[in-house]
Amino acid sequence: MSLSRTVRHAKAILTGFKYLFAGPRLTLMYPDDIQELPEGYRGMIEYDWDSCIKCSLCAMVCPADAMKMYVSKEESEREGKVVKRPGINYTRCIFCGFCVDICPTDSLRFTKVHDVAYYTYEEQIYPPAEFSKGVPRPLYLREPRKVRAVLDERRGIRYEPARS
Amino acid sequence: MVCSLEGKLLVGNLERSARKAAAWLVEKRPVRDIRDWGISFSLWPVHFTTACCGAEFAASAAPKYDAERLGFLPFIGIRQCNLLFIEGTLSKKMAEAAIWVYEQMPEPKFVVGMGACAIDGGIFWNSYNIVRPMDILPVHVFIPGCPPRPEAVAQAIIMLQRKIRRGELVRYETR
Amino acid sequence: MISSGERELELLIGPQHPASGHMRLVAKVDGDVVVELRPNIGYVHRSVEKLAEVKKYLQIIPLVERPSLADTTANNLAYVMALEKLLGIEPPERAKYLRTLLAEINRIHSHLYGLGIHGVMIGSSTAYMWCFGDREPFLELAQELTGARLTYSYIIPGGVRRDLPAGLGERAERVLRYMENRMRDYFNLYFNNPVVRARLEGVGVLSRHDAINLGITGPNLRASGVAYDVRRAEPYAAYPELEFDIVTEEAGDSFARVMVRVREIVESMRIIRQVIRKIPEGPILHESYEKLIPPKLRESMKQRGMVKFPSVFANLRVPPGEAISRVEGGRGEVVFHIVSDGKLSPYRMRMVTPSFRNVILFEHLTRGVRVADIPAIYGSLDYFPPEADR
Amino acid sequence: MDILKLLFEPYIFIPLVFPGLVAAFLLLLIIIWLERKIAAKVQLRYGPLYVFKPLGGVIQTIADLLRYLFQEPIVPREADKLAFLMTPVFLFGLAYLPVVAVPISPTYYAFRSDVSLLIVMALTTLAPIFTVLMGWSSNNKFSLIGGVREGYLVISYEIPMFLSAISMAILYKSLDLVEIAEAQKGLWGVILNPLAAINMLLLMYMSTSKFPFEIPEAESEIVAGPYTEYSGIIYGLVMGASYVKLYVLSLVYSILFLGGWNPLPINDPMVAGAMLFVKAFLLVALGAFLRAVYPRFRIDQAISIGWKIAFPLSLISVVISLLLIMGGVSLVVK
Repeated sequence: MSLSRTVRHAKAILTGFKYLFAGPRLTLMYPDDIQELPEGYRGMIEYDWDSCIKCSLCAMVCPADAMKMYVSKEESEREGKVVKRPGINYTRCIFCGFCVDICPTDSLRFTKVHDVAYYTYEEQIYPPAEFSKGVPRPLYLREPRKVRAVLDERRGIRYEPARS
Repeated sequence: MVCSLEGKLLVGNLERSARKAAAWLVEKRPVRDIRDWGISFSLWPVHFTTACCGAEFAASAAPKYDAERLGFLPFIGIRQCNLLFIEGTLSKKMAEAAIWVYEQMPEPKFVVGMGACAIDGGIFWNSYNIVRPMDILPVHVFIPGCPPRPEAVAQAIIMLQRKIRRGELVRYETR
Repeated sequence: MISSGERELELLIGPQHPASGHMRLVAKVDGDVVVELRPNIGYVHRSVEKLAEVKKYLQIIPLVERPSLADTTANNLAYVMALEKLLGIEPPERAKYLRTLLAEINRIHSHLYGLGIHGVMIGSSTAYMWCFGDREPFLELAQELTGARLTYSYIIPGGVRRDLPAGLGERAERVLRYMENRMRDYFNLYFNNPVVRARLEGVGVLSRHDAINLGITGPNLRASGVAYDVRRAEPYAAYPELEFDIVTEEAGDSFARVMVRVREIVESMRIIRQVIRKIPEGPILHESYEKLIPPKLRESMKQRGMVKFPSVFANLRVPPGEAISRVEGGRGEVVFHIVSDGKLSPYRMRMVTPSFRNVILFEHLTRGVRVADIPAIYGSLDYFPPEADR
Repeated sequence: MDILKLLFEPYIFIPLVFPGLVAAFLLLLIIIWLERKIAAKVQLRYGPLYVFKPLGGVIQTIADLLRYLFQEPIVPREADKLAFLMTPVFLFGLAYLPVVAVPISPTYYAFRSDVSLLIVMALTTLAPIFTVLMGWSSNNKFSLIGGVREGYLVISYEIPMFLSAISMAILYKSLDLVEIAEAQKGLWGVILNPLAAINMLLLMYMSTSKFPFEIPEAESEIVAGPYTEYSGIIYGLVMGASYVKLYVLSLVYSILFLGGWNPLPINDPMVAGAMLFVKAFLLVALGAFLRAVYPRFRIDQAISIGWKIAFPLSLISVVISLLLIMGGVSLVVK
């Protein structure tokens, strides 16, 4: 065993000890803390019923055919013509945000909800009526603390309580 | 099967009745709660990357999200694990392997469908080489997103844990 | 399972195996020595090319990203560059710089992904955790820029979707300094670790001659001493105006391939600094598209720094013709060939991904190595099966 | 009352309670958790936590144990059933058996023999045979390779390990662990013969397949090696066996090199035992820590380390011991 190799072994073990006793931690304590994502994060999509002009551009641009135009029965009967409104299907949605970016009236908006899971297949499909009720809220055992990720020169990522 | 034990004649399938008795014991109240608690905090997924969601699955085990906090440890072999993560698209060739892996896992076992592809095909929904996992496996939790964020993976684990602790998923057959 | 009288044992490594990834390696071993190793690919074939023929041009952007999830920008950029060639438009300067910025951030975290996977393949879980942990600050930057962690879909025909957020340059500088500090510990604990050296040096040697003949690409090619990089060979985006070196190593073994990635991370950090310093002011979307957006939206779009798509994007028509584009991704050269017949979808789209070109190395490099070297070689190739299978 | 008294009789207490079964089990529960925590700290994260947050998830191993307990044990159709099911029991038993010969105080031992060091070393040699048998009985290709690897490793680490231990016996002119420990009232063995100490430490981790020698069950190469087909509580037993073996070897190592129960503050068997246990625990924890630093060697490299480095080193350490004896080091009791 040559000397330089021994030195390298020692260096590796010492570096390990350094991190064992004085290393930073990057962990976000997820169910207790949730990260407040930056402005414009492409999370789940919310839909504004009133400002929608039913142009169906969102359904046309959707790469996964998750956005679909549903015939709105009440409105069709009231207005005497076929009225279609968008509904979203999270079983297919890939969160590319094309529908939001193409919407000419900003009826579709990004939210920062990003941590939802479902028990069943059916509850992931949102026809227009449910779609306009807002995004689902993930199940939290306790009310989580909102934190902001701060990029740090020495520790990588730190988490600070979000101001808002 | 007939067994004789110290002159007494025992008639019936000894193995089956032993299994029945064990199942009866395991389903009793305090044992059941302890069992479900143990299982829920020891969900070990198999190393089985079906498609690209594996990248985010790997990130959920990595320092920032550290799913090991929840008792979630990606482990070596099929035999030692109890959780199958369908990480993204299941192609036809991979689906065979997925069924194989699922069958080789010991009971009780759980399946999580990760990513839009593992629910309904996602962006590949009209591809000719896609299988929906829910058609071939009993999927317990779905995670939408493409790929889902590691937070959503953690959320799915918590939801699965809750369901196990409620005693809805683990049943010992008394056949 | 094991029959007697056989000298060679056939090992099926994968698809369920801690180090197989999404593929199967069929290895014939004689004792501990690999006689033959054949990769069985196709486990993640999702017919991307075929689907591109039924999806509209804009819808293909997320589609082509999916095969190489850790390295999405390269595919995105290559596809859009080919599309722009067909459309005959050139993105504005600022958009080019933003593309370069994202591409380099992506290259760093793609390399860290590869290094981490390689680490766990030779048994160092710490290398995996460190690489994946240090990926996160870069993902954080990319997320701030684009609004997603991995699948950015950031580059669109004629520009990019988001402007540079205020203060990103400063934050990026902090991340880069953090990474530079950490690099020392990486070397102390991992790269200079004698066990790592013993496992990687001299393993899976690819000679310069073979590398060229087999058509290897990316860092694996550069590790064999060939200074070939598409960023230099056929500059695109803002690369002609930036200074950077092509990283090469001479040895051609697993360790050289790892070292190329490490040094490329350093090189990419240099590029990011330059981009942030040099980035010009101006629009981020081509004017011909910008003028199609309604004036009110255009105002709010400028204010928020987020591009609204003109409605023409929903049904983008592309003049008939063919276009090829090449981009240097994290794993190597990405080539896109689009044939348009003037309809809403391409007539044919061909994507050549670096992993597909490197898959031949499995057979080539593993003849006569030991079983334990299979993961050491596999990891060093940074092979990503979905990318090869498409 | 009589039963309680009986429990504290050394020949019951040592094998069953301390440092035997109960202590080994407790150590197992803590060390597996600690291994994950140590690795997690080096790896910039927390490790098991939410299972019991106030104490940092210390009962994570219990949760895992419960899970294993209630998991279906699968016996593959192709496997040799008797061998498949019996080997883990023998493996665990033989890994733990040497503990009976380990004294925990100058006056408290299950039995005292003039050759207790030899007994311990001989018994630790037996366990690997069952690992090899396990690899064969599973009838799985990865298990087979793992078993063969274990077989190769055994040959390359046993002889140097034995020699390193013997070099200390030469130094203390005794093969009795009690006398060896008592001889270290002044200078510890690690100071007298550091070469043997380093060598033995290396070989100890090699024999219990700790990193960087985690070769027989190399995860990324041969899945779990000999243990690939084991599931449920049988796997838990198998997993425990290697830790128990490391624990027993650590006890012996502490007696050989780290002064055993010295320095002894109070002359009480339990205090002496606690001192020994702490030393052994630290050694096991060091083994756990190495996981965070090293990847694993290749089998041929490990074998060549065994023969080309460890073997000569052990010979040299024997020579050092002989020189020290001839130089007349007055620390030796006899």
